[in-house]
Amino acid sequence: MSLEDAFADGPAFVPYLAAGDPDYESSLKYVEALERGGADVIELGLPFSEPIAEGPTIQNAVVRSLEGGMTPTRFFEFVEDLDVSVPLVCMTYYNLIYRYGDESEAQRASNTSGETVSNGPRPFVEKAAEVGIEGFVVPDLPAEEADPLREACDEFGLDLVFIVAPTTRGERLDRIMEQVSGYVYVQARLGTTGAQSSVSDQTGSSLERLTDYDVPKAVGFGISSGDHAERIVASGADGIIVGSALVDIVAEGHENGDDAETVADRLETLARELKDGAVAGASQRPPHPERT
Amino acid sequence: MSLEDAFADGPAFVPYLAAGDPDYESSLKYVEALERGGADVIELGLPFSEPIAEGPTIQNAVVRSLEGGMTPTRFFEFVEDLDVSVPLVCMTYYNLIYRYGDESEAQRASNTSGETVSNGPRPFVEKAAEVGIEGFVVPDLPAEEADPLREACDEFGLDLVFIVAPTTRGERLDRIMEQVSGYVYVQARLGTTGAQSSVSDQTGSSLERLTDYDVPKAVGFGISSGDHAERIVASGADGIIVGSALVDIVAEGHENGDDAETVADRLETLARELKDGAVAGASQRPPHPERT
Amino acid sequence: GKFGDYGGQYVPEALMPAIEELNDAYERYVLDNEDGFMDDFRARLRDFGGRPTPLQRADRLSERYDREVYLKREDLLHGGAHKLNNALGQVLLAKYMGKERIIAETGAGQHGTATAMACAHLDMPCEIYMGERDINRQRPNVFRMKLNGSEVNPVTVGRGTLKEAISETMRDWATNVEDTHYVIGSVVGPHPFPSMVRDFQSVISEEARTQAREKLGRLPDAVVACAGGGSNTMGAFAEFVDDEETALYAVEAGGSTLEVDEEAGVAPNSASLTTGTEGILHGARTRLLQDRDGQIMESHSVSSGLDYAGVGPELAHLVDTGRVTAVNVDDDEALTAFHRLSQMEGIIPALESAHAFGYLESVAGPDAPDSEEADGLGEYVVVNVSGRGDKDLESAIEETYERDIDIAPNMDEFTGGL
Amino acid sequence: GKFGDYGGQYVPEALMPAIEELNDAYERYVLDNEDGFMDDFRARLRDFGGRPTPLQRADRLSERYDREVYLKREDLLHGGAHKLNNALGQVLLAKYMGKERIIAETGAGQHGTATAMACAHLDMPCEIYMGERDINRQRPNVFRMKLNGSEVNPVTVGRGTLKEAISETMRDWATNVEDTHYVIGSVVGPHPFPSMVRDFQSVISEEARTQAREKLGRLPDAVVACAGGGSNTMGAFAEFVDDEETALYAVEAGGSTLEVDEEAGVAPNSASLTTGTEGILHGARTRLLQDRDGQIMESHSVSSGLDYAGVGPELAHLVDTGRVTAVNVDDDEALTAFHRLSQMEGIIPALESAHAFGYLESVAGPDAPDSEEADGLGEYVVVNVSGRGDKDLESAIEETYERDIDIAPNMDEFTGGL
Repeated sequence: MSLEDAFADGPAFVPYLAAGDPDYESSLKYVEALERGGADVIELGLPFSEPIAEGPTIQNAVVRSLEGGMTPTRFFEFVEDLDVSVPLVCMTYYNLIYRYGDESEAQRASNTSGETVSNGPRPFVEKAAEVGIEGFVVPDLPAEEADPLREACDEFGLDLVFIVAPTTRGERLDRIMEQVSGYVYVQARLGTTGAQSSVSDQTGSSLERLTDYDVPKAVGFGISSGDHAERIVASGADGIIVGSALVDIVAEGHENGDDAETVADRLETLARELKDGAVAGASQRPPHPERT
Repeated sequence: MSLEDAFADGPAFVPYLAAGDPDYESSLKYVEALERGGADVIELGLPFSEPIAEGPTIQNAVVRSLEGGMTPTRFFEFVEDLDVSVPLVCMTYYNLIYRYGDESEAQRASNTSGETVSNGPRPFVEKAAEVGIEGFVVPDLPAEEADPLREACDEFGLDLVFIVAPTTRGERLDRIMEQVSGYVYVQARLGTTGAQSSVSDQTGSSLERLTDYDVPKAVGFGISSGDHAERIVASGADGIIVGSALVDIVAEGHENGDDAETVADRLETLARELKDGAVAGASQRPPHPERT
Repeated sequence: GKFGDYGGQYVPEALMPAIEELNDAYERYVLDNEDGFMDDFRARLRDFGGRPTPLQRADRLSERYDREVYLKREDLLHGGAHKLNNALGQVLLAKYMGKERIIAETGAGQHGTATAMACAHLDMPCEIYMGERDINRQRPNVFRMKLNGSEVNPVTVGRGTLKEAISETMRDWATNVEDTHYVIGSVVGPHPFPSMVRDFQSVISEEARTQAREKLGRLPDAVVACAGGGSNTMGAFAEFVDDEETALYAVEAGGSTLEVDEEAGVAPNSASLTTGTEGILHGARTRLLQDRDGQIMESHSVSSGLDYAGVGPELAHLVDTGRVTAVNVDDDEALTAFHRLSQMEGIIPALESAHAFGYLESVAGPDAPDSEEADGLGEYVVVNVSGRGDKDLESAIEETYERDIDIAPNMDEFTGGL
Repeated sequence: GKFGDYGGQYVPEALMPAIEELNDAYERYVLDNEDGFMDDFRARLRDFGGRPTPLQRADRLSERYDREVYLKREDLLHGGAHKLNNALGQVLLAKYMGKERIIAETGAGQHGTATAMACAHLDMPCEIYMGERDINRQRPNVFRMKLNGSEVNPVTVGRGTLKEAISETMRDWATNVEDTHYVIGSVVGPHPFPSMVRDFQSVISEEARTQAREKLGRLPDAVVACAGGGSNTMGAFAEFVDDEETALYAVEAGGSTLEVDEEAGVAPNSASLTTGTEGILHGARTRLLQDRDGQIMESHSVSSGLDYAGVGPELAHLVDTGRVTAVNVDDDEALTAFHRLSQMEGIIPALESAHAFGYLESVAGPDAPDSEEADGLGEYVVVNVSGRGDKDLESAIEETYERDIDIAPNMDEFTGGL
C-alpha cells in the first residue's frame, strides 16, 4: 500500500517511535503494537546524534536508541524484522542518509585529492526500498536541498514527505507542495516536537493555507490525546502524527523497568484512543470537495 | 655632652633601640642597660608606620612598639623618664617630625582653604630640645629636603646626623657633609638595616671617601658582634652603630616571655662586647692625622 | 550559498522563512550598505570595539624564527577576542531588521560574552545557551554575560558542550523564529551565516593587508591562524585569498592524537579539515568529525574554543582547492606556545591562538627539522592572535600541571585553582 | 620636582644617586626625546599597547544623563588598564639607561601585570612585590605575572597590602639600586616619578583632546576620572589643565564612610584629597590619610586599585589651587555604577573606573537633586574608563551579594566564588 492510499479510507493515524528505543527487541514489539492500535502509517525514527528539530522527549529516545546500538545498518535489519503490514516512513536527519554506503575507510585513506567522495543519498534509498520502506521525512532537509534525495526516491519509487511549518507561506509553500509526495506533514505549531496539553491555534490557519493543494495533510507536533486528535481532524486534517506522547510511554516503561508486553499494551491503548479520536473528528468535518 | 664630644675619647659605641619595644616599662630598662654596657651615644627610635629603610628586625620592633601605644607624645615622656646620662639621638621618619604640634582637629575641620597647614618641624625640635634630645637621624630626609629641619635644629642647638651611603659620592657627599653635625652615619652596605654575619667590604672604601671631612664617622648597618666592631674601627671608623643585633635580643626575650631584667642583662652583655670590640679595634688603627 | 559542494541550508522548514529574510537583509544591509548599515557597523567597531587592532612586529619571535613575525592583535578587541566583530555585526543587523530578541550559543563563552556585550550596547534582550559542563568550566564568562544583562540557559542534554548548545539554540530559534535572531558564532550554519560571518570578520584581513603594505611595503608571505569553526581563520584570510603570493595556514587542534576511536564515537582532536569527512551538520554541508555511519563524534581540544566537530564550509572548500593549507598542532605544543608567547612577548594568548604559534615553532623553531614547510612560511609571516588568554588561566594551570610543560613557570602554588 | 609645597624627594640617601640618575634620564630621554626615546615609546604604545584607544559616545548613558557622555576607553589597552602606558615607558627608559633588572610593587595586580608584560616585551628580568593578602585576593593577576616570566615576591609585614608592598620594594631598591630600576605604578613617590608617570600617562588626555575636537568640534565641558594614587587621573587631566573651560573632576573612593577611626588607625575610605592632611609618604609630600601624630592610616575601598592612603602630589596641588575638583563616591554607589555600565553599555568597568560613573549618577542621575554640580558637568562630559573589570569579577560577586545592589543580576549561584 502506498502512503497516499493509507489516507484514502478516512483519517489516517500516523504514530512515531524511534527504532531501537530502548532496545532492539522491545522496540519491535512496540512498533507492532502501534499497528494493532490502528496505525495507518508508521514513522520509524533512525536516530541521529544531533536531532536539532526534536524536543526533550525524542532527544532522550535518540540517546537510548543510540546507546542500545542502533545504526543505519541495524535499522534496516529492524525494518526487515518488523511484522507489520502498514506502510513505514523512515524519519531521520540528512547526514545519515547522505553518508550511507560511503566509500570504505581504506578508500577514504587513499583519497587525498580533497574531492567530494560521498555517494550521496542513493545507496540509502536503495537499501530502504529493498527492506520495504515507503517514504522519508527528513526534518533538516528543506525543499531547496532536496533534489538529490528526491531523485533517488523517484528512482526507487519512494515518497518524500515534507514538513510545512506555520511560517511557510506563498512561494515557499508552492515550492514544497510541488515536491511533496505521500502526504504533507503539517507542523501544528512553531518549535520542536513534544507532547502538549492543548492543541495549537495555528493548526486551523495552517490547514486553510493548504486547502487548494491536493495531497493528504497530516498534522503533527504536540498531539497527545484522543481529544486532540478529534479536534485536529475535525478542523480539516487528513491525518494525525503522534510521536512524543507515545515515546513518553516507552520512556516511562524503561524507567520503571516494566516488561515489554505491558508497555506494548499501553502503546496500543493510546494508539487506539488517538485513532478513535481521529475517526470521531472526521464525522464532524465540514463538507469538503472530494479528493481524487 | 654634645654628640661630637662623645666621640672624643676613643671609638664611640652607638646602640639603637626602638622606644617602647615591646612595652614602655621594659624598654626603659633596656635603654638604660645599653648605657651600663658602655654606650657613648644612644639612638632612640620613634616608630613610624612605614619604616622604608628598615629590615625585618626593626620593622617588627616598630610594630611591637606601636601596638604598645607609642606615640610622639609618649616618646617625649619616655625620654624624660629615662635615667641615662649619655647623649640621645632621636631616629625617626620625617612625617612624624613634620606633623607634630600640628593644628587641632577642630582647626583642621574649619580649614577649608586647602592651604598648607602644617607647622613644619619646629614644634617637634623644640619639644625634643626640651626633653634633652641632642640630635636627629631621619632616614627618609636627604640633604635636599633638610633645610627646615636643619634650621629648627640650629635654633634649638641640636645636631642633625646624615647618613652617607655607599652610593654617595662627589658633589652629593660635599652637600651632605656641609650640613651634617654631631657625627656622620656611614652606611656600611646597600640595603636596609639588619644584623649580618659578616662585615661588608664596602665599609673601607666608604670611610676612605670621608677621610678629608672633619666630623666623627660612625659606621652602621649589619654590625652584630665584637669582632665586627673591632674590624670596623680598625679600618678607620670613629664609632659603630648597632641596632638590629640588639633588637634581636629584645624580640627573642619578648617571644620567650623572659622577664625584663634578664633581657636587659643580655643587652648589657652584648653592648659590652661591642664596646670592647670597638676599643680593641682602635688600638689597631693606622696612624691618623689628629682631629681638632 | 555554496562553496564548491559545501554550504547550503540544511535546516528545519520552520526556519527557512527566517533564513530567507536574513539572507535578504544580509544582501541589502551588508552587501549593499543600505541605510548606511556598514558605515554604522564600522563606526561601532572602531569606537566601541577598539578597531583597528595593531599589526605588531614580534621582536623576540622574529629573532627566534629568523624571519619577520607580525602579530595581528585581535586580543585587543573589546571583550578580548575577534568574536565581537561578528556579534556586533549580527546584533546590529537584527536591530535593522526589527528583531526584538537575540539568542546565541556559546562553548568557551567567548562568543556568548561578545554577543552579550553587543546586546547591552544596542539595548537588545539576549539569551545565551551554554552546555552545563561548559558553564562549570567557564564560570567567569558566565558571570560576564550575566553582568551584561543576558540570560544564560544551561543545556543539559548530551555531553553539555558546544555541539549540544548549538542544537538547543536552533530549537529555540525554531520556536521563536518570528521575533528572534540567532547570532551564530562562527562561519558555520546555513547560508547566509558562513558568508555573513566571514564578511563581518574580514575586517581582520582588510586591516592586516593595509597595515602590511604600510609597515612592510609589501604583502606577507604567509598568514597563520588557528581554526575551530573558522571565524578568525576566515577573517584573517578573506582579503588575502586573491593574493596568490600569500600562503594561508589554518592550524587545527590536533588534541591528544589524530587517531579516532570509532567505537566510542570520540575523536580526541578537533581537526575536521585534516581528518574529517564530508557531511551535513548544523545547517551546512562541510567537513566533519563523524563515524562511518554519519553520527557526529565528540571532539576534543585543550582549547574549548576549537573544540567543535565541524568547520566552516568555505574554509573546507579553500582547503580542498589547495588555496589554504590545513595543518595541526597538538595540545602539548599549543600549551608550550601559550607559555612561550607569554614569556617572550608579554602577550598571554588564548589557547586557541596558541595553536597558531605552535605551528610556527613546529616548522621554524630551533628543534624543527629543516623542512619545506619552514620555507613555505617565507620571510614575512602574519599570525592572528585571535584572543587573549585571561579566560584560559584556570585551564592553563591545570593542563600545564598535568602535562609538565618544561618552559612553564612553577605551578605548584596554583594547583587546586586560582 | 615641586607642585606648590607638594612633591620633593623624601627617600633614603642610598637611593638619591639613583634618583638623580633617573631624573637626568627623564630629562634627556622623555623631555628631550634623546635617541628618539619618545618616538620608540609611542610606537610601542601603538603597536604593542593598542593605542590610540577610542573616545566612544555612550549612547544610553547620554540619554540617561541628558547630556553627551563620552568614554575614553583605556580598558581596551593591552593588559586591560591604563597602567601599561606608564609601565612600558619606565621599563623602556630603564633599558635606555642600561639597567638590568626591574622591580615593582602592586596592589590589585594591575600595575604588576602591566610591568610584567612590558618586561617580557622588552626582555628585562622582573620581580614584583605584592602583599600576601592581595596575592590571595588577586590570584589571576599573580598567575598572569608569572606567565609573563616575572617573579612575585609576597610581602608579609603589616596588613599585607599595597602600602607595605611599596615600602618593601623601596627596600629592595635601596639594596640593589645600582643595576635596578623601580617602576613606581602611579604619580606618587619622589621626583621625578610624579612628573614622569604623568608624562607617560598624559597620552590619555592628549588623545582625548584631539578626539574631542574631531568628534565634537570642541573641547569637553568636563573630564571625570577616578583617583587613587592618581595616575589615570593625571593622565586624563594633564593636557586639559590649561583649558580653563574644561572642568576636571577627580572621583575618590568614599569607601563605607568618610568618618575616620583614629583609635584604630583606620580610614574606611581612600579619600585623601577630600579628607586627608598634608604629610610625607613614600618619597613625597602630599595629602595623606594619617592620624593626628602622622602615622599612616589603613585605607579602604571596594576597589583595591584605589585603596591607598596617599595621592599624587601634583593632583593634590591642582585640587588645592581649585583647578581640579575632588569629589567622592562610596562603595555602594561604585558597585551600582559597575552594574549599570555593564548592563547599559556592554562595558564591564574596573571597580576603580566605576567610581567615575558613580559620580555621574549621583549628580546627574534620575534620583539626583537638581544641583549646581550637575550644571558643572556641562553638556559634553568625558569619563575615563581606566580599566576593564574582568579582574574584579570575584570581588564584584562577593560585594554585590553582601550589599544587595538592587540593579545587579541574581548572584545566588555564584556565592562561594567563580
